[in-house]
Amino acid sequence: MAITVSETDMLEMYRRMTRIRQFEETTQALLLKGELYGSFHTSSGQEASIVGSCMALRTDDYMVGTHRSHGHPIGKGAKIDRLLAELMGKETGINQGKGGSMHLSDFGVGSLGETSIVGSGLPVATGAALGSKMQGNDRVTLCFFGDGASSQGTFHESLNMASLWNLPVIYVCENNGFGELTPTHEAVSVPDIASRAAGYGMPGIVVDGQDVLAVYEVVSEAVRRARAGEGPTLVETKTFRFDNHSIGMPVETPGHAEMLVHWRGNRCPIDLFDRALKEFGCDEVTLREIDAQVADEVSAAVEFGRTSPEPPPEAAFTHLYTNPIRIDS
Amino acid sequence: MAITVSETDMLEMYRRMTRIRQFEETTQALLLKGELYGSFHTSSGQEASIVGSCMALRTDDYMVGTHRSHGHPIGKGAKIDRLLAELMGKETGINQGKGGSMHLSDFGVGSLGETSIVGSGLPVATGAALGSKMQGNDRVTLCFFGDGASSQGTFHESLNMASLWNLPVIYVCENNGFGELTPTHEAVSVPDIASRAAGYGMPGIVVDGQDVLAVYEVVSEAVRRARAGEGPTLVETKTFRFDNHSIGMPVETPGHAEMLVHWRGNRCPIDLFDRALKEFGCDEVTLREIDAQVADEVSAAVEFGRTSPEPPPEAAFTHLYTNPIRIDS
Amino acid sequence: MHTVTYLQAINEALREEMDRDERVFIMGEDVGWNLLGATGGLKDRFGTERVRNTPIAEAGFVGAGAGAAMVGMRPVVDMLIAPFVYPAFDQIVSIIAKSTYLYGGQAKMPIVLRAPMLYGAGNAAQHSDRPYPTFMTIPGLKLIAPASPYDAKGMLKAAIRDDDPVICFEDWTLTGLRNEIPDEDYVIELGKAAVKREGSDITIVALAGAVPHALAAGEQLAGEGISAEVIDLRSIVPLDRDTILASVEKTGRLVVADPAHIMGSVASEISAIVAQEGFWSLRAPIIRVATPHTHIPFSATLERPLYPTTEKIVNAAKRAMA
Amino acid sequence: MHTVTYLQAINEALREEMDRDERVFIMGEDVGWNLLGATGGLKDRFGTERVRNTPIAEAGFVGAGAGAAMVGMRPVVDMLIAPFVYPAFDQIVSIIAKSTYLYGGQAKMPIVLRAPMLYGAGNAAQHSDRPYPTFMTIPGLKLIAPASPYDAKGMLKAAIRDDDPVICFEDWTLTGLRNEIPDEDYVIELGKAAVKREGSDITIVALAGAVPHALAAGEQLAGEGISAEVIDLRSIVPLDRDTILASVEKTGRLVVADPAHIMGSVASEISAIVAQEGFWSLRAPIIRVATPHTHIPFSATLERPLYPTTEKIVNAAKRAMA
Ligand SMILES: Cc1ncc(C[n+]2csc(CCOP(=O)(O)OP(=O)(O)O)c2C)c(N)n1
Ligand SMILES: Cc1ncc(C[n+]2csc(CCOP(=O)(O)OP(=O)(O)O)c2C)c(N)n1
Ligand SMILES: [Mg+2]
Ligand SMILES: [Mg+2]
Repeated sequence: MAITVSETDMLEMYRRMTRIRQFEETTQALLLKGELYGSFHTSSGQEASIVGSCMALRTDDYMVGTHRSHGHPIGKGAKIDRLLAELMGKETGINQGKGGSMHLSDFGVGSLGETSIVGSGLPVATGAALGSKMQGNDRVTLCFFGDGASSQGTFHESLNMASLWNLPVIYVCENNGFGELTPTHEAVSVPDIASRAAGYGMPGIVVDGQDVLAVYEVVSEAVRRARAGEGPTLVETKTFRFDNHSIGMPVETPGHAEMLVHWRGNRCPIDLFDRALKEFGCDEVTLREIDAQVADEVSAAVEFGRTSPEPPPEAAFTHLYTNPIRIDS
Repeated sequence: MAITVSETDMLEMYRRMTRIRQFEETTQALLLKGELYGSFHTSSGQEASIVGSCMALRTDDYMVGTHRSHGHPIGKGAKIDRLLAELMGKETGINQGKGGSMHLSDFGVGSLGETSIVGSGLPVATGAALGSKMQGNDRVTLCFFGDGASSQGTFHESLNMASLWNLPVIYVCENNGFGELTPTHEAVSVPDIASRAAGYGMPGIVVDGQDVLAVYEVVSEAVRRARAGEGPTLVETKTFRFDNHSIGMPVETPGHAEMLVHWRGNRCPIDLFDRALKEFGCDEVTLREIDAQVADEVSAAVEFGRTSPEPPPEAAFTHLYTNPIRIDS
Repeated sequence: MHTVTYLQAINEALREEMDRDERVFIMGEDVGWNLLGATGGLKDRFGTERVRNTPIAEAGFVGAGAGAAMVGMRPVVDMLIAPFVYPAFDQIVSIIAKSTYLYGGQAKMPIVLRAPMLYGAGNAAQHSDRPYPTFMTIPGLKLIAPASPYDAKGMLKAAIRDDDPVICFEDWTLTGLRNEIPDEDYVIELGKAAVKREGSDITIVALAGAVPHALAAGEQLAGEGISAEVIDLRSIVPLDRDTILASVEKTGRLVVADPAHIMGSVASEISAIVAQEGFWSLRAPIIRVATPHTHIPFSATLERPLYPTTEKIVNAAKRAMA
Repeated sequence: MHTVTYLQAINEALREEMDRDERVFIMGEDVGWNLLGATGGLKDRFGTERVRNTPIAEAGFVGAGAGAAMVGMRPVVDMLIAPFVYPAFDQIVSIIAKSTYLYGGQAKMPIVLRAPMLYGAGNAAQHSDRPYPTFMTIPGLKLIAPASPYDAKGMLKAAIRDDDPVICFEDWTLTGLRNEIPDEDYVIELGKAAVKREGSDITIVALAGAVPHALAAGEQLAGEGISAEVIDLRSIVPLDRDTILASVEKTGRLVVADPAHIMGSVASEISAIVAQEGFWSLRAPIIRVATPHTHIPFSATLERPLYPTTEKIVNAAKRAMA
């Protein structure tokens, strides 16, 4: 490691990764029991990619995400109670029940919203970076998108503009090997998506997406460049999702089960980091305490969601505009 | 030159290049006199890029083009009388007066239409190639597009699909240094658009777009590959337009006039080829005879257009569908 | 005769047309995997060339469909969910809708886009659109919205055989429906509405997912002594104005039920046509029962009340009768 | 007071708003070069950061506008010509129109898209669209179509100050118009139609390029003893139904003139509203004068007769009076 990470930061990484995993396992169970609904894409397995990226950011930096929306805001530091209430469609949800599972967000911690139209976040992130640059502040924007999303035209248009305009933006492609059920190599014509960066005149870096410190190091350097006015970077994290494309989807991802044995057994980002932390001298008790604290947090969030009110019927008509207009039905 | 070109073919190249130039000069004059109308983008200066590419094709190969639509169908072998009538909006026009200056075509010689939405032709060409492949014939498709168009998302989506599916398609980027008034280097973040081919796993080749034989050689190799099932190629022809972005546009392209002195003086594709032909032993008389024949052809085309009838009013409603529906106004 | 669901009907249409004509092929994201339930068995029968998975690149593969159609293929492009047409919008409008016209008839465009509409399912604003009114504003397209398994099969088959571009808006609130359909090949002419119930007091024109509600409303109104004629529009472009006008001439009253947002809806277009051409028959205001001009929220509590229901249609009919 | 053309009015609006608020900036293809005549002098005054030329990548730079708006900028995105919105359609519909709602009010979207409509100029089907009806089907957008230099300036300024996304459809058949306008700052509230001529026999609602024709028709009808009230709609969303309904209540007759294709037009929407809410005032069919459901051909001979004209509006009014 070329950079050093404090123990506090490492434990915060572990905490956020664990928070994502427990959030996903709990909400997935609620979904299967019928307490939640909607299209539900979990981030389990991708925690290192998410948290390693987000921890390289400041709270006031911006982040834009995807349909696989749960992990990113948590990684960016959002509190989970309003996220969980959002999954329940409650008034206290972070989006007041209007966004749901594919659209978590928390503008308060720079999470500018997850967008479920694949590839649609890249121009938005590019524009947020343009905004910061014009405002003369030193915020950077990080954009998560999938291997599948990399085939959208918005990828090309965004990277070209970001490079031309030298924008403070980091594009993080979470390559989990599949876009829905289609393996990446059937959808992307080159082995590494990061190699496409050369065509835009920006650095493109492949990193082990299961190793949170490796991701953190690579993204930190990209953030440093962006903040210093040295322009955008494309990072590709090689990762794997532990669940099916979406929970409850009737069709299994072909080949996924076989691959999962290896990934869950040997490449679980939390197990790997747990081991690494111990090698760094962290004691078991500290980690298990974090696990327990997170478990309490998640239970409290579920309770918060359950006891929150449903939104009132008029809420269907609010926030359509910031300056409302009369809506006739 | 690694390939040999027959004298007949070379003279045909010269003839088509001359035909394009004379067509443009004549129609431009008619436009400025008010006999023609519409947005009018000429191909003068880009004849070598066009004809070198088209001559590498068979008549039954397909071609898709752009708003700068006059040169491509002529290069592909279209007769100019119906093209000229189209510019006049006449019933005898190749599109029966419905397409006009930005949309010349001639399906009879494989010219599947020029499309004036920048970047919109790339997916179409990709699909034509897919069609040929599925039909099991050995036709190839060639797609012209500009340096400006290369920034559209359709470029990325098309090249990725073509590479994945190994399609018989050749993407020819005519880099004339400007997209409207914006210089290419302000719109494209790398020096050579062809270098982006690497990001798709296909060959990308830069060629002197003023040298018809050089273009012919490079595109011929791309056609050979495509026909042999070896997949797509990206070719970038470095060229220059001799006129303003469009004729009659009130704003001049900044810097164009200065550059034009050099390009017209030293890099005119017709002058260069005229000289090369003479070095190959072609005599002056033959070339001037072609010039004169083409001049007659163009005059005859103007006459054909002028004496052709206007379309009948009902024609506004035909060809909206192939299987018509009732249209109420 | 045999009984099929809405999705099975679509599947049969695809299979039979691919059997009949080797120029017909399917492409789209994960079509080979039968992700949403309409393309099952097709990859095994026809192979991965004709049942082609694409990258996530809607503009690219929809435009590729257009190019393939121009050279004589007959693609059926699976949009997965209707709002995913938006990234491909330029290809649909500028290329698919306009090429036949722009090139004076030289280009044929026999392409079908399948656009399943998944609303009412907690998928929120980006995934729940019913965008046929958006496309109604674009000349050069044909638009259909079958509301029964029988129509889904017959109309999709007709669309695949049509030489023009057709967008098939499949309403997935109807996937629970089952119909007896003929075992033999049949097609349903595009542009013909279906009178589903005859009546004399009021005309209810409905489309897509509103059709079952309109039929239930007709039933309920009959119980209250109001004789409603219920018309399933089925085809949006061409629009069967003759059937509608003839019915309104008879009944003098019109309610239009449309699951789309009300502004610029098909319901509005039908109202406008009748207010212009059938005005002298009208004895009451034309009432539109559509989704209000707001986005679709995630929360079921918020989402559920937004769409047309039997009750809303009944109430509208009663208002028109008042 | 001073006299300006339609384009000068737009230019003044942009300059004044950029002077007033440094968060306002312009971007689009060749905006720095004043290609179409509305952005002259701005690059020199504000520099290339705030008058930003973009690559030809509509989805990219429109979406970038959305992102910039989310973090507090107020972009005015120049689409060059209205149909070039299509490649950016998904960004407009899925992001710009929906983000405020989707994130429960956390996202503001103060962005203006300028969409000049260049029709009637021999540019054929791909370049001649007047696509406001397409966008009328999308909740979350505000749509304006100023028909005079005075309105162009005042409405564009209001749009730039609005916290919601506004698409400004500029009708370039009106570029010949000149108006006296105030020297002082003024804005025109969005959502208010303007009664341009009072009358008692018939209401003519017109928008965009149809407004001058409607006014001429009002003049001509007056000569024939018919008193027409002429309303310039100006704003499409919000739509000023109160002004229209009040007028129809007075006149009992309605003609709507709209340069867009008739199917799904604003004319149709207005007809539907009046047929529902103003039915009992109506004494004649509502007649829409719009462009027929066909593409725009290149040939002037074919193109010219397609759009609303004074004569067509006069004839429609007479039919409604008969
Ligand atoms: C424009 C668009 N097309 C299709 C979809 C349907 N869809 C949802 S997720 C997904 C796969 C995305 O793959 P990837 O970007 O790799 O993200 P992952 O799900 O693997 O995290 C698809 C095709 C969509 N939401 N938006
Ligand atoms: C989608 C779209 N955006 C913008 C335009 C306006 N426009 C017409 S030509 C042109 C420049 C194209 O540049 P390039 O691709 O390099 O072609 P060239 O004109 O240089 O041949 C632009 C921006 C358009 N026609 N379509
Ligand atoms: Mg993936
Ligand atoms: Mg160019």
